[in-house]
Amino acid sequence: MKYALFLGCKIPSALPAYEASSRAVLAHFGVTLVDLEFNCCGYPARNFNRYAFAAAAARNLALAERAGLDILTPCMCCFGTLRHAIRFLGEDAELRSRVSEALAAEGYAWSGKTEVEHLLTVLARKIGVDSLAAAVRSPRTGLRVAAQYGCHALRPGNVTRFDNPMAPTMFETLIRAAGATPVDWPRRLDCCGDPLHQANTPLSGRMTRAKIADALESGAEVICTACPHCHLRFDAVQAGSSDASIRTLLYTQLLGLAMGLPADFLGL
Amino acid sequence: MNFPSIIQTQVLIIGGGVTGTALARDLALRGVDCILVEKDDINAGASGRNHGLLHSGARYAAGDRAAAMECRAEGAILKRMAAQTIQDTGGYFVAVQGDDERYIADFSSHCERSGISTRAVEVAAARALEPALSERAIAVFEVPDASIDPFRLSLENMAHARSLGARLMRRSRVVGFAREGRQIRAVRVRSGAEEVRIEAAQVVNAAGAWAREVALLAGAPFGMTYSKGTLLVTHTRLARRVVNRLRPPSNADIMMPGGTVSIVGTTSTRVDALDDMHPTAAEVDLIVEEAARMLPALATMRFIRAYAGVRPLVAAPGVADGRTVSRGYALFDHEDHGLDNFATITGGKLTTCRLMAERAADLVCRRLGVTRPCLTATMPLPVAAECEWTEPGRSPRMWMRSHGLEDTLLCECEMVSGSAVDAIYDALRSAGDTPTLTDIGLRSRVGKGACQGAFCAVRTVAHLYQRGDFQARRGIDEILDFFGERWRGQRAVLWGEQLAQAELMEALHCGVFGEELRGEESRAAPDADPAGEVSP
Amino acid sequence: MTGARRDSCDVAVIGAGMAGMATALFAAERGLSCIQVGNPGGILFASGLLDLFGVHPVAERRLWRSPYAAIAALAREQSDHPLARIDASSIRTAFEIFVAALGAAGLRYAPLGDRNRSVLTSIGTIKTTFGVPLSMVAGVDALEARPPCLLVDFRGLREFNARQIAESLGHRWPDLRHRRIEFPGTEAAPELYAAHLARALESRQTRERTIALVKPLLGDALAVGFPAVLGLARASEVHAAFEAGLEMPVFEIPTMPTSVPGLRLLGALETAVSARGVRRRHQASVRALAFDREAGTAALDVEGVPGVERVVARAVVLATGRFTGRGLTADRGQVRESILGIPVLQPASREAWHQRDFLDPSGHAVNRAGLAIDDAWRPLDADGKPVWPRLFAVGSILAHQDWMRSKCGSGLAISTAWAAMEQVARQLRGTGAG
Amino acid sequence: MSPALFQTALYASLALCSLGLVWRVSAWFRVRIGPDARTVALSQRVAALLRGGALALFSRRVFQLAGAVFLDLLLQRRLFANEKLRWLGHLLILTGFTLLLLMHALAAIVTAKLFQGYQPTLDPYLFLRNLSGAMVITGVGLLLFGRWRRQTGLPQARRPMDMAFVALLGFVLVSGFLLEAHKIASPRAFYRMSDQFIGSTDAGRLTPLRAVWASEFGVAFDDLKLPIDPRLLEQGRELHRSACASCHTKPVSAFVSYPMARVLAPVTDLLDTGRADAWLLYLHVFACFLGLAVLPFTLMFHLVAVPISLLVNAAAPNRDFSLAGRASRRALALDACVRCGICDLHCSVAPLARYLGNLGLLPAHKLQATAALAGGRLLGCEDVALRAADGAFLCTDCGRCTAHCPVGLDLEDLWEAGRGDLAAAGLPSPAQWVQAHPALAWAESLERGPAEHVDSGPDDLLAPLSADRRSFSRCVQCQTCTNVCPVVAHSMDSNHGIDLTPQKVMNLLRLGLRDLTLGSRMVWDCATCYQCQENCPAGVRVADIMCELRALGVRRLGAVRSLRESS
Repeated sequence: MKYALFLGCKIPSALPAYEASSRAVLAHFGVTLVDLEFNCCGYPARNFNRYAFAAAAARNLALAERAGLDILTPCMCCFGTLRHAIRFLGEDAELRSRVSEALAAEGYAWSGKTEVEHLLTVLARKIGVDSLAAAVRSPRTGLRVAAQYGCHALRPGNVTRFDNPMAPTMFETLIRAAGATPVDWPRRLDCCGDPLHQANTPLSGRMTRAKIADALESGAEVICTACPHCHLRFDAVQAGSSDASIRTLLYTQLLGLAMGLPADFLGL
Repeated sequence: MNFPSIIQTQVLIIGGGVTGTALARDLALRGVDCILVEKDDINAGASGRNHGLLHSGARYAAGDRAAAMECRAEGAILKRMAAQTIQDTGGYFVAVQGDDERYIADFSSHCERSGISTRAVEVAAARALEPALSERAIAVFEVPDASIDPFRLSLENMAHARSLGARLMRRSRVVGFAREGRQIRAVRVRSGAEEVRIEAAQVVNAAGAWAREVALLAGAPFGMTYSKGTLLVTHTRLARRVVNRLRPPSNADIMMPGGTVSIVGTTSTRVDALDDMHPTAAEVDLIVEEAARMLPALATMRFIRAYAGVRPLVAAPGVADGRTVSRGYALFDHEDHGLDNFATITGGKLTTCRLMAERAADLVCRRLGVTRPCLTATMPLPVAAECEWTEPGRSPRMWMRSHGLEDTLLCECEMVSGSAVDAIYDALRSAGDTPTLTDIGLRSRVGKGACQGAFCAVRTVAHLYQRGDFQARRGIDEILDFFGERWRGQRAVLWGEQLAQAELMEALHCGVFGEELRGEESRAAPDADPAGEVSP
Repeated sequence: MTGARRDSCDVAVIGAGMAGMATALFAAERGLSCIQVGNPGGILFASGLLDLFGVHPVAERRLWRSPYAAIAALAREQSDHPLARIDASSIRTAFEIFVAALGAAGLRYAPLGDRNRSVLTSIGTIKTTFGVPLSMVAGVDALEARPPCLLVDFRGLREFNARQIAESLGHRWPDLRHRRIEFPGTEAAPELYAAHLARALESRQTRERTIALVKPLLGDALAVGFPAVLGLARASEVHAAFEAGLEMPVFEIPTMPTSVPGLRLLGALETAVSARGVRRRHQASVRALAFDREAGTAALDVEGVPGVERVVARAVVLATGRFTGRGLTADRGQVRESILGIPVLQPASREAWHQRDFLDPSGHAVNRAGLAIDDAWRPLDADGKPVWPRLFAVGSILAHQDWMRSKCGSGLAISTAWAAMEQVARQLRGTGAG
Repeated sequence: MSPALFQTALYASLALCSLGLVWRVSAWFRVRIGPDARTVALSQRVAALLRGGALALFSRRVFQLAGAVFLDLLLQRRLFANEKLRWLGHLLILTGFTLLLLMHALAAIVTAKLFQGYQPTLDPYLFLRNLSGAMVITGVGLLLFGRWRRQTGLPQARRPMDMAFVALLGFVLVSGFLLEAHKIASPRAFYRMSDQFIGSTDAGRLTPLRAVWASEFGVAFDDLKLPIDPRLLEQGRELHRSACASCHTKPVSAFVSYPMARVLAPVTDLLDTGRADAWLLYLHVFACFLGLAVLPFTLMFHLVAVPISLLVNAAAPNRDFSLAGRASRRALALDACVRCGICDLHCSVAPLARYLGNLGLLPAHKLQATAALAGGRLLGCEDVALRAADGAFLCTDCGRCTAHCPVGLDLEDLWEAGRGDLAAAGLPSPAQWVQAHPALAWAESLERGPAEHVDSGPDDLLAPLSADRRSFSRCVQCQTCTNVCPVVAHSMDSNHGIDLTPQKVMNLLRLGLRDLTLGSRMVWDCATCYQCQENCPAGVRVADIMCELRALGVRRLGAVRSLRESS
């Protein structure tokens, strides 16, 4: 298995542990990751200009296509954005032609071949839960873990094709593979608040805190994430608060620990 | 309502349509005491069932020059005197391939002769401004058409009249006249279970399509034909301007932008009976197919409602089709019927309602010896706060301006707030009335949006219970009455998305809440036969 | 790299309303692999109450205490009604399995029994129904015994007014009282939404504050009714906490859609089918359906974004519903079946679709339009033959029923899904699988 | 050249340069970037520097500092990691220029003291001078070539002064070489020297020497008879050895100016007549003085700023700065940026700059805008300011600019500070400036505003769903979208009430009242969690429409917004 690794903007600068742990875990399963210099997935431009957003996303897809690779991203926001762009380009001929023009001006082209995968979809579907479980050396038995499904990967399901958007099971299955116990928490599919962090900080904070409180009330010891935005938001809100707090752990860290990978490989 | 059994007044007006209410105001402004009796509610007849078009007159320029000039003059007066009820949208006359070339060629000169300004517009330019126009359009003229809100006009006319001392009796039907010689001594009016006698010096019959029936009761028969006209309301607004078909008056040749929706029509069918006026599927199909030639989007548009009104046409012998009968009005003094204090004003058009009222008032005043002149052409109609809510697109703004903890939306489709309902309810209430949900619907956009009442009726009723206005089991009855009224307009447009909407309404109100079974619940009492059918 | 996406299964279920979910659930229970296509649809508009059969004949508005006796009467008098084709034991089994699956997904119902029950609604009517969520059972009991009872509502919840219910029932239940309270922490919100309150009550703190507000208002009440907002994913827990906190029976009253019980039902059903491995395709529709008669398979082109997914199935169940579910579409001329254009039994013209009176006791003719089927639940073509040997139809798309007036929506969905799935399994066994 | 004039010019330019340096360096303590920087007094910033410097010098960090001097400053490893060609060019310029400065310009002070018998016309000095000059010219050429080669289609940030200074530098070098070449070829210089050292200007007596200097030293005598008699040459060499050789080696080693002298030979006489040696010298020297005088105000100030910036970084690893330190560091960064544009190359939103047609997104341009804002020049130009603000708020803080910056600037810190300043100047992010007014006020100002806005494209490309009635004609008013909306849910428990709900937004669109939605809280607070869209039973793409409305809002409300109003 070989993918172009799309780290997005957040991971290298703010959460290098996610990159490290993803590389460590994927390497174990023989996944080769190729580094291309991608640009921003396009998400911020959605609020400015649909065309700019689609073109920025398409440029990434074109870069991957030129390298003959599908994209793997550990970021749910980038994942959803790229998938959205594929949708918009697919349904709007005028948009597509304008984007093609822009790409052509830089010598790029995207024919629609690039597939976009999230780290979790690769782990669960391409590598397979059984292979993951087989690699586990020190299962995290008894660890009660709340799975944080990120909105942008989960919904809309017809665009992201991540899991059943109403009743997903993938993340819990992956947590079980690491030997831990997934916790059922009512707000597991809620927004973490990160998209509103800049636009409306108090509202964003209320959303994050509601999730943390819910995870705690549901008996979780850890919120497990697979998106830098969700992860950093939980950490940031808890950093400045005296409320009860909960540990956050990236899924790759959870799995890596269970696989017996050294902590410093996992950015821990 | 609790009226004394005998009421006295100078003038009794029968009929609360655009003419009757304008007449009440006209008389009140001349210092004449009057009572208006209305068997149903304001504008319940044709006054509330038309396009809401303030004619420039161009429609009649070719066939009826007098009517055209009258429209032009009256339109200009209303634009000044009742500006709040009018949106000066402007209008297009549009011909499409296959339309009569001669008519197109002569159109502007006909208009010119009636003093109506027209301007030829390049078809491409017109389509740039109104993208909904058909690409098969071949000629476009601009005319000074406008849209007018007949409900607001009548409600404000009546509100002003009342502020000057006029009285309104809604849901009061004239059931008989007491004649004495050449005089009508009293008019018997049934209001609910009660009957009252109204003694008036003069009686004016402004009952619109019902004018003939009323006159018959008074023993003053005259000939009249009825022309049923059906119109459709779209889910979204289609164009900025009025769009008329550039051809001799025919079916479905006017599309009116009515605030947030568009109104398309009309048909013209000779009918004999007046009540139970339902738009039929055939009429609706005719409008959709014909109007789509001018505005193709109509073929796939979601319609939320159809309604049918009856044009009262004073009969010319031997004419069958209502459309060729004059749209002019008729004022009868009934003196040849042996009556000196009875008059009938009927026919006419929305655009000329003020003029009709003026003429009737002139007659009445002459008979009463009142010499004060008519003021309605020179005195602007005052705005009445409780009458503002009929205008589509107004309530969202009003709510966004006012909204706070105490003002929630009751109707989501048209965004009507609790404060609007309160204003309407309290205004009716302060006049001694018992307002119903249907009354509120007539005076606002409640129930007029996509859901046709399925959601807003429930919220409005809950709101009125909370205010203490509704008691006991009245709420459910009101909801069902309201649905019944709304259903009349929905039934003929139920296909596509609006059929899904109607199905949802029935699923909720019948499927989930079982409202059609009200009163039956006791029959399923727990002590009924457990083995089988619930015994009555 | 993206190719044309493909997938295959034993049974493809088209539709995700009550009938579609029941079909997918029963298919999975039988061990058949299943792909299900469709929007949340009708379940959102559900009340959480499971009707079986309540009114027959519709025109007489006759209510029945025993749904099974009513169905027996139906079978005698109107044998083409879909429910008349199913025996009582199948219906019982279907309901038991369905309700058990909901319970396992966290939505618990009272034991079903044999009788219809009467439930108070938010609009002040009394609804006859069959399956009642545990959170509403105390209301059934209270309505029977009519003890002093308090109804609570929340300022801002526009569709639910306790005063209205108390006024509407005052003539029969004089000790029904009402109080309005401010939902904790909603001081700035002019309008409230049931689902938001339900989720807020899942936090212990909000729950306790609410209980503390209600407790002083109880007076002589022996039961308390609330709008159906007592928790969403944690409904049982929230309800139990209210009963413990208020020390008396607490019941929910179903509200206007989209209601919390509807969202609960949707959540529970999605969880149930997801847990059973049903592959769901949300916000998707079937653009084309073709049959390979030689291979004995059907090919569904599922409209996704972008492009189309080809699903190959050995059997297909149409559970696409009526107009709201878009299984049927109507233009000005006629009613059509949306995917294949299967002939729809319907009135001759649009003028005859609806009565002039909305509440006409006989109901509207268009609501009895639908697909004709054979004994094996297979829709029939113009020649009266099955469209395809393994194409089945269930739920409200079937002709000869008016679920809204008969109060048999869930009953129709669950029972026909069960009955059809028996036929599906039989047919698939016949071809060497299942 | 008169020494007095030379001295005066030198001291004047030195004085100007020193004043300039003082002014520029003081800016590092004066200029305030970022709202937090406003809270720090000048004295605190100076104190922070002294404290930091002392801490670094008198601790183990001194080794890191030394390492930084060697690796970052001398070897320029950050640049090496980014662009080899540019590194090479830069190293050539740095080395060549340093050599020229020390060994040529300051020859009297440096070279003559270090090397006995130093004469500029002797090898290796002659060769080395040419080599140094050639290095500088090659280096500049490489930099210009590199800049040309990586044309991205986007203009690179630069100031007019930058190019002017490069031109001046070129002029100094070219004039220097020309002067040297002319001196080599000049018969006039030959006669002046022979007069001085041989005591004769008699052509006949000097004939043998002339023959040698013509054939071996490139002097272009116009009256020399050719071919030259070898005996004459022999004679001349004798004379040369006695009179000239101690100061002159053969100019062939001047591998730049000697060929130039050969080329100039035909016009040498003319140049001599025109006293070219004098005015070339003037030009060369005064160009140098001019360069010196304006140096603090040109790109060359980076010669001062970059080393200090690198040392400051080394002194405080892990970017561990006090607020006062950060404040000074931001100001320093404005000077240390050499506008190399490497950040632009790696910027992850650079493609957006192209697609949006807004260069304000690019880091190097952003830095200029930041400097302009700090200098109070940005707000004067509303257009530029608005674009700068748009750009600033599209930055994703990916940190690639910082990671690649060859001079190690902490650009992310600058961007954050810059956004703070923009917000304080009335240019906050769209989400914030839109929400400064209620939706109704925006709608009303749209009505009052110009009917047709200057648009970059039609609405239907920007917002195709919200412009199409079919997008919401299926809505059945069930409120599911609102019921599942977390933003509405979380807006009921405080003073952050929401103005509209998703359903109301959809209804306003259906009613044709789109302008009423563009400035609404609901639209701008939408978290795009897609619950509404996922749950909609009618398939209405609620969240997609929300995104469209924001894009439309940025454009349409932006057109009726004025800076004055929003600040």
